[in-house]
Amino acid sequence: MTVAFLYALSGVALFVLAFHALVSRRHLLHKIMSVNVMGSGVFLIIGALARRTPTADPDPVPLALVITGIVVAVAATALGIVIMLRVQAATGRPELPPADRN
Amino acid sequence: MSRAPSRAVLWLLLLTLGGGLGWAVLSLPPVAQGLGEQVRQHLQVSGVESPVTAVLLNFRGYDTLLEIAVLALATVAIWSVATMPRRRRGLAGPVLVFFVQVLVPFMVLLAGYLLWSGSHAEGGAFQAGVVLAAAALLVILAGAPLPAGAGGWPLRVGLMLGLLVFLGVGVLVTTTGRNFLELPPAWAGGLILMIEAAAAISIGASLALAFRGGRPRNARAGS
Amino acid sequence: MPQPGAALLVVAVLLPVSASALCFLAPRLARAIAVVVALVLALTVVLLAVQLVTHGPLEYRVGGWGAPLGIDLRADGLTVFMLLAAALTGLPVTVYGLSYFPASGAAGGFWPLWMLLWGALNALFVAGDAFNLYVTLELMGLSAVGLVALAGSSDALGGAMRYLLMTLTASLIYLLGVGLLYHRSGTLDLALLGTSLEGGATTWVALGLMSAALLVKSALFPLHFWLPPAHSSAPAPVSAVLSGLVVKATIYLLLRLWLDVMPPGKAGLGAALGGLGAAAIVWGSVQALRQSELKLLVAYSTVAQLGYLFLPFAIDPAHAGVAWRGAAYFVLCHALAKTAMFMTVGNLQKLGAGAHLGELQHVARQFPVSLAAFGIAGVTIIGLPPSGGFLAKWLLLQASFGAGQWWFAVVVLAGGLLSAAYVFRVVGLAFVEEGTRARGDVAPKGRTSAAEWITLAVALATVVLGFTAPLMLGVLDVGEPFGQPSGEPLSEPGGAP
Amino acid sequence: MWMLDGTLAVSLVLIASRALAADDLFEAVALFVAFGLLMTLAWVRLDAVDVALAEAGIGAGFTGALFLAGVARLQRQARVRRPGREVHR
Repeated sequence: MTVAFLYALSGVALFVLAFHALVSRRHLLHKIMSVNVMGSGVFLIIGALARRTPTADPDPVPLALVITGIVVAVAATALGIVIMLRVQAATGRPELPPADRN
Repeated sequence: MSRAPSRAVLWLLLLTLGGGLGWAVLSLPPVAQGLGEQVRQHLQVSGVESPVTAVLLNFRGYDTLLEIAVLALATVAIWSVATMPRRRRGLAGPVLVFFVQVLVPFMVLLAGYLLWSGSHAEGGAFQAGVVLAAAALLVILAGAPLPAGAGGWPLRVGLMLGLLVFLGVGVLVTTTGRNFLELPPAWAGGLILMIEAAAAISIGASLALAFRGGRPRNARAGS
Repeated sequence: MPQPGAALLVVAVLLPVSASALCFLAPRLARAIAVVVALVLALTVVLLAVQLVTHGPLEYRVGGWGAPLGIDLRADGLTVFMLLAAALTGLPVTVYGLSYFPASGAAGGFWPLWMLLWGALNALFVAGDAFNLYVTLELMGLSAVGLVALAGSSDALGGAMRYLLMTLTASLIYLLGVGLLYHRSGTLDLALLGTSLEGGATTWVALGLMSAALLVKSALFPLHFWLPPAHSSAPAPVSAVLSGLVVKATIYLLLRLWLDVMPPGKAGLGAALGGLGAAAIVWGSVQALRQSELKLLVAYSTVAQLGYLFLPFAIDPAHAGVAWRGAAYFVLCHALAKTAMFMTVGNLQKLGAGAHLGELQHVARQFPVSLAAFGIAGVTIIGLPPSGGFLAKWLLLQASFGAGQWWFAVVVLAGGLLSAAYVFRVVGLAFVEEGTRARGDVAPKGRTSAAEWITLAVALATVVLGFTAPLMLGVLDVGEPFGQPSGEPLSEPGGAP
Repeated sequence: MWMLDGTLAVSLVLIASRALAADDLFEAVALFVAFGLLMTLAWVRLDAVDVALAEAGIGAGFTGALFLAGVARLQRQARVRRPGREVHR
């Protein structure tokens, strides 16, 4: 096993861990943070596997994809935090309202 | 996410997910070429020397254009969801003011360096944009009020500059019979630097404003 | 040699994206910009359809590099059909928005967000690159979240938050699949993936992740948990776009992966999707019948109607082509019908009538035009002649008889009956005249507003679609998106389904 | 170097799990920033310096700052809020 696979597996663990936290944590800040960690896991898998080239330089295409992904993630996080604050202001709780309204 | 499934189902799902992903990753061949070779072959005509920058701003520039649209979108959405909470007071103190006076010009210089560096080594628009945003944050933390008219068009133009310049360059090259975003090799370096400079300003502005959490109170509500 | 007219593909993306920036820069002009751009965009799509019919499938190399290094845009009949569906829905929604949203106020955010959402939809339809699709998915999801939150109520904010977490998670899962596919095959281009991709663990895990992500985004039962809260709490024009277009965009993408990328050996997956689609039709319709709020009823109806779009996955491949043509036509008809229904709800709310089913009495006398629109749209949802919905379901039935899969026909017919039940429930209540008025302060009948006439026009369009099928299906068949010669002419529907 | 990479790969997962399990929000944010810095190190180890710069600036730095501001505002809102009144618009 090479370094690429080591970090890729670390990314898999991050992804699964964050998915668990996303489902089980109730506070919206935890949920938004879970999505961020999940993103880091995905980026680590994609970026680490780019290191499997025969030369010393990693494949630049996946790295460019990861940079794009990181910027999209911060944009989404900023929006998420603003909506979280408004949810708390409107309902008094920084949590998702119950799903069943019917 | 909502209806908490029973623990057993959740753990089964997680085990399947982890196991499947691990299996998928380990089934990949240990050595793969990817598109690295193709990128290297076309690097000379891309206008930059850094492969990652070449992919981001030239080969897959369309992705980056849409990504800058995502950043602009986040600002538009935040402005339509919330107004800036009122600041009670800044953290102004002599030490912070001193830091701001010394650090901010230095950070602007650093952003410029990162932009320039992105063409041949590590760096580029996003990194430079973050440094600009950090400089703006320091100013905000020091309690400086937003300049009068900050919600007006200068700020709006700054936020959209990256998207507009990127779109403009892409459309402009079509007048020479090229496809959208097909940068002429002789001009590619300069055009990319221009796009990155505009993008860095927009990224800096978007991030700094995102930190403030809403549209400026003096901005017209219709964002 | 670039194809003439292929540049229209990139125009269909750039036009709304730049319009969004302009709407943000000049909020006072936003409404005018949006209307002009909507008109030009509709014209662009019509020109694109003409180009397609005369020249065949189109391809455009953004940046001039070409796949695999660059990003290609592609359009066959299905692509242009979806662009047309977006334009036919988007144009009336834009005009309706003029009267729905006040000229000033926080709702001004509608214009840049809606333009960006339209741009994202078009970008998704024309994309030929798996990662480019990820960016369009994020663009689409985040603008939709912003639009839902626009309503500002605590329901809308909760719905937007749930939507945001769903869309981000699903996008990341999709991206993970794309990354694995790239590392497996060395390309992100869908067409190249389709020719070079071999089976094996990585491929199937990657395609499984991408499919699962798209199923969540498409709200296929039982993954629809996020849809009713978001779609029922958003402003009415937004609900129309979300129900009419956004959920279908991800089904379109799933279909693209299914037809163009997935290697053989997927019959089991197809059967599962068809089964879930059938369950969605029954379960969603029953839920719609149980609702007491009009907007939730319409939202659950969407959950049910989306089920039809998954049935063809389970059809014997030899006959699936006909089923897919029916499903595509269904997308168009349902988009317009749902738009008319959500607009009706918006009209009633604006004019002070309750959105609660119990308050619907006397509504028919006060708002005859809106109610007529709801009824006409209902005809398409049920699938009665002469609507476009009838034709779509006719094609689905034809495929099921051709393939000898009778259960499929039973589900289609049962879905029609159930939807008839909830449509007639609404229309019936609205016509109730006797009984005590629930509220004495309901406004008396005034002049019919422009918004009501737009609603009626959209509803009537679903009927027109019943007669324009040969033309529309002619566009759809260019390039044989469903992978088999569609030589047999469209057989005329003979009797009631 | 295997020791370093192995330790880094494991600590990434450990610190992320601590961050997501922390009930105190400030503690969670601090751990998240530390996680971002470890991610930066991992990118350096993978010879992806561009990504490392983006991760340090955006992932750890800016996202961390956004979370911190978010937590501060959550707590301020919780103190100020009276039932039935919107504070934030």
